[in-house]
Amino acid sequence: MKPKVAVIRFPGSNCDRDTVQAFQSLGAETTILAYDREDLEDATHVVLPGGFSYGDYLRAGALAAHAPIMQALVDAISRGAIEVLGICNGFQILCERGILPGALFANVSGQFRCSWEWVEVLTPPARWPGFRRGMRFRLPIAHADGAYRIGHSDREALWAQGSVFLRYVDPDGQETGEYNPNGSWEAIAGISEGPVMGLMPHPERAMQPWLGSKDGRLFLSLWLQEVPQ
Amino acid sequence: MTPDAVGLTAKEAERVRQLCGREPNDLEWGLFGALWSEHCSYKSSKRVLAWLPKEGPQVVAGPGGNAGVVRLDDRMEVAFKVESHNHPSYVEPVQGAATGVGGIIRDIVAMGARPIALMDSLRFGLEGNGQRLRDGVVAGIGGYGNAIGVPTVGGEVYYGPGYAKNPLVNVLCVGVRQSKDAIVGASGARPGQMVYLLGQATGRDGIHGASLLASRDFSADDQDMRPTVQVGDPYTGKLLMEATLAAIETGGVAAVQDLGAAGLVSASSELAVQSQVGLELHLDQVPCRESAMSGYEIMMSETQERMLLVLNSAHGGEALAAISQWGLNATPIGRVTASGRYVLYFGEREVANLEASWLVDGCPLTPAGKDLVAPAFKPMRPSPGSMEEGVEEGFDAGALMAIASDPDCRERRPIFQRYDSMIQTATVWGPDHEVSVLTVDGSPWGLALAVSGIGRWAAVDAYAGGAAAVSVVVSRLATQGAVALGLTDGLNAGNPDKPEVKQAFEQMVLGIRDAARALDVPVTGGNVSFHNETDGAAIWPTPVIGGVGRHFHPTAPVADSLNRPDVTLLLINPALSPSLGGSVWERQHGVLTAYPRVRLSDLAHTVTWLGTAVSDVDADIRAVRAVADGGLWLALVKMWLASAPSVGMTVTLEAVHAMPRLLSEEAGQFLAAVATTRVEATLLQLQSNAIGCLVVGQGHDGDYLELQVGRPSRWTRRWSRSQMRAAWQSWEGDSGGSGTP
Amino acid sequence: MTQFRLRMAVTLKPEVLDPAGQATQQVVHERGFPEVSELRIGKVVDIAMHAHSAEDALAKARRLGNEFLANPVLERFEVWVQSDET
Amino acid sequence: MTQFRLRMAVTLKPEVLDPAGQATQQVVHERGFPEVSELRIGKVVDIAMHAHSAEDALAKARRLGNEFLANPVLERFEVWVQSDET
Ligand SMILES: Nc1ncnc2c1ncn2[C@@H]1O[C@H](COP(=O)(O)OP(=O)(O)O)[C@@H](O)[C@H]1O
Ligand SMILES: [Mg+2]
Repeated sequence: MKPKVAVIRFPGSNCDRDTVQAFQSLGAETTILAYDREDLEDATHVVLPGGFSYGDYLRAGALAAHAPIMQALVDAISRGAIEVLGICNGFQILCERGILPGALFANVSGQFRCSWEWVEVLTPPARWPGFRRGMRFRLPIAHADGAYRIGHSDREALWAQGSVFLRYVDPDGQETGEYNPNGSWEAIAGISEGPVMGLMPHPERAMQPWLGSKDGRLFLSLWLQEVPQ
Repeated sequence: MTPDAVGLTAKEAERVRQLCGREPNDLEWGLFGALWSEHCSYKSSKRVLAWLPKEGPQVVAGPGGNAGVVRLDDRMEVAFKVESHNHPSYVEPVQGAATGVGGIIRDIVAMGARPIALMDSLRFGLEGNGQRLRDGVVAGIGGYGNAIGVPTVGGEVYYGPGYAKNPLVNVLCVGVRQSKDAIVGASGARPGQMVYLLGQATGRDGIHGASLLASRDFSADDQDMRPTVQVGDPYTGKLLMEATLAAIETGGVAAVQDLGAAGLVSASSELAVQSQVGLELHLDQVPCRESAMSGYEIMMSETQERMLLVLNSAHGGEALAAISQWGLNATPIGRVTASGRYVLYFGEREVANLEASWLVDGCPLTPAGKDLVAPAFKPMRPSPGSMEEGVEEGFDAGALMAIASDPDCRERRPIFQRYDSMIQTATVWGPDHEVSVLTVDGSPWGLALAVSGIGRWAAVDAYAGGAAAVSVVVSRLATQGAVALGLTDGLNAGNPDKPEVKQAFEQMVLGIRDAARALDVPVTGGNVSFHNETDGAAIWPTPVIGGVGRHFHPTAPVADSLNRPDVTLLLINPALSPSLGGSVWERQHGVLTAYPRVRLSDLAHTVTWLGTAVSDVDADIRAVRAVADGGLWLALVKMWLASAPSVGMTVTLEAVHAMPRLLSEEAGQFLAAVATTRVEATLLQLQSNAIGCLVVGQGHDGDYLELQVGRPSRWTRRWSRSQMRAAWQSWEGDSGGSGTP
Repeated sequence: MTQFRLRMAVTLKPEVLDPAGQATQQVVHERGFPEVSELRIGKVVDIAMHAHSAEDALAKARRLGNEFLANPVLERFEVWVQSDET
Repeated sequence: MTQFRLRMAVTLKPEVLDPAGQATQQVVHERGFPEVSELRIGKVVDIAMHAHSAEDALAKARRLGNEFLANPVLERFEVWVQSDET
């Protein structure tokens, strides 16, 4: 079945257009869904894009987590009927809703940070076998609240279930284990559980060599499980 | 209410009475006070600004509207303007800067253009609370720009003593729109149409912000005059931007005007004048955030995130529907009339009845100087102990490193890393370059953007500083082979009632005029900020110039660094007798002398030649940079540090005037790295175009920068990459990275 | 119905690291407040709400805290009535 | 000396726009809490400090509020003692 990608637009989303463009450039049929819908139309793949939903007021993603469409998303996930990707603010929304474990808190610097980073696949998600352990992507981050945190009691489960998908690695490609652009626990950049994946970096911004990297093409293709073009 | 309570002079009050033919009521006095303030009326600058060239075949809209518009190609147009938010940023740096960003974005949106880029030009003091102010301002700009989703693709920051109590926050916004027959702006309103207010509910925010705060000098006892600070709300700003653009898209919008300084009175009266219509507004219908707001407060409020729309009858309904899609309401607050009168009602009661043109154009303007020629260049006594006087030859390695690590020169990563520079996925070159390069959806061409305005250069000779700012901007665009389409100028100065400030202002504008003419670029809009003066101490006149260029190959910018060492380093159009006037070096040594006059016709020549040379497929020119602050030296350092680790450089200079040669900041010079095999051809080309050139060095494959002075070399000095990087990134040593980048 | 004004303090759980609080504490410690041995930063939410009784208002506010205002992974909250007006 | 635990609420002045509170109020209003008629968000700072007396601690905390924790242009603060331990 050809994938049908739906990008959810919350009030204050601002990477929605970039994300639509990125998927369209991969040849995927892509539409925008409004946050106040109560269904997902016939989407096979749902993307929660980056941005500042509701201004990121209160906490990043907290208010969008209650949008009407989120119930439809929860239902579709439990039916196994959908694949979900949360990018940046989308990742924050998924955590706030409890769809992914943990929470994204203010960067330890207390500052927004926009920079190119290297991330590496730590645990390949069962659902997306194309991501192989040790695979590296050069992707930008742009966030103020990207420090991944999780309660003590849930940490073991996170490892045990193979949810630790992506981590930041040193810009020189050396795995020193010390490099950490935002103070995430274990330098975590992305989590995946079942059909849901969330990450802070922006693959949709890395689609062309002249923008700094085209690793985002490979990343999104693997998520779509389509042959990259 | 007395006229002087609203900031009017006795003479102005008399003029008001004359226009009205009666004694205005309190509300009316208030309206005049706001619109005849310096900030809104441009009374001290209008006649001077008229000197600037504003025409060109590419100009769609010049000064007068919310932003200038130039044509990129047959389909796409570019709207751009610089705006200052200096006074509010001093009072409250985070919100002051944030609301400045919001304001300039709304100006672009009001032209029917989608904002695609921001640039910021900042000035702070080095001592005292400079760092606190800078951190707040950067947080504010990032906080707003990042959230609304417009990338900040570049900017600049400089330091100087006068900015300590008068920080400058100038922001440039660039937007694009499709060429349409009907240009949206404030001029399309027709009688019978309805007037709507869109966005945030009106509160008592910023009442008198423009009329009193920004139109007077600061002094210690201004505390209680401070209005309720406006707070930026990028979330509502985003919805407002999208809703306005969507409404315009429907064809239902006849006129649009953003609410900024002096809020509703300014927006509505300007719209009335531009459309040559009358207006009838019902103040009690304005949605308010606070209870019991008076008509006066409603008219003067500077609550952010509001737009005034006039809808036409044919598609107005569609426009309203588009607006509600974005979760906002448009509230009808009045209608357009044929009477030409500007009438305000509160309930049934008529509370003001004027002509809008009295408010907008009635204020008596200060005459401009008649002297329309450049003031003579006054060579200054050389700086005490300067190389020009004593040290005729040789060089001082310590001084060079002090330049590389100077707060005016060092790397800006700690600042620009706090800005999202990549959103909208069009940023090919962002803030780590001196010229930004963007692709434009819907055009094979892209944009080159640059901003520059060094107050130090205008400190002694404002004419020279104005001309230099334009020269640097056009030079930077030229390094990309881009055609400069238009300029916007943010003019910052002290109290215009002081003769020396007025004179410097006029000379600064003359410098801008002469450079813009010589380089054949129109000035399509800008901003004036006077009264950057606290307790009698004023800033250096500071001309912030922004430039927009048509880039013919935006996905392949002309490099500003090297990945191969087989190059020869050229200084193109070198200074004839290099001067340290106005340089960082002088500021470090506590003396400022006059900045050199840019040789405008030589520069125009060089720019034309570069335009073809850099796009030459033979790629004779492997990398090029415009010389500005820090001189040739800083250009070399930046080119080298950005180059691949396998590239080293050896710079060779004559012993005579070696230091001025390295450190002169005369604009219009270019550092170019040319493939060594092609150097002869390039030199011939330059010669036949009568463009001066010096061979200043060679690339090599050692990972160091070497300076050799004298032929044969009498002094040499070598720096490793890590040494140089440590100097240029000297903010890294500061605690928590919050030093002085 | 009465209008109640409630105040909620949303704070990080004690075991959760508070980098902002730490940084602030360090600054104030260095700049003239050596006696400050701990400083943690949270949110305060002031709420006005119509309800039949204080208990009723508090119960609603608690639901609000659980569902919206606090992130259960890392935060906890307390809520109290500040005043009531009929 | 006694260790005092103080709490400070730093809130926006009532006339200052609170975008965060506004947006939050709108969402909670729509999503199950129509009775919430106002919601404003500020900071809460929990401070532990050694002092000779509660008055002494409060006085220090007020200085702390004025100099560091509240922005006088936009905010005001209240501070109170939560507990003391010897
Ligand atoms: N220095 C300047 N150079 C050219 N045009 C200017 C300059 N300053 C102001 N203008 C023009 O005057 C008009 C009014 O400016 P301003 O009041 O700042 O507009 P707005 O209120 O929309 O920000 C604008 O069209 C602006 O472009
Ligand atoms: Mg305007």
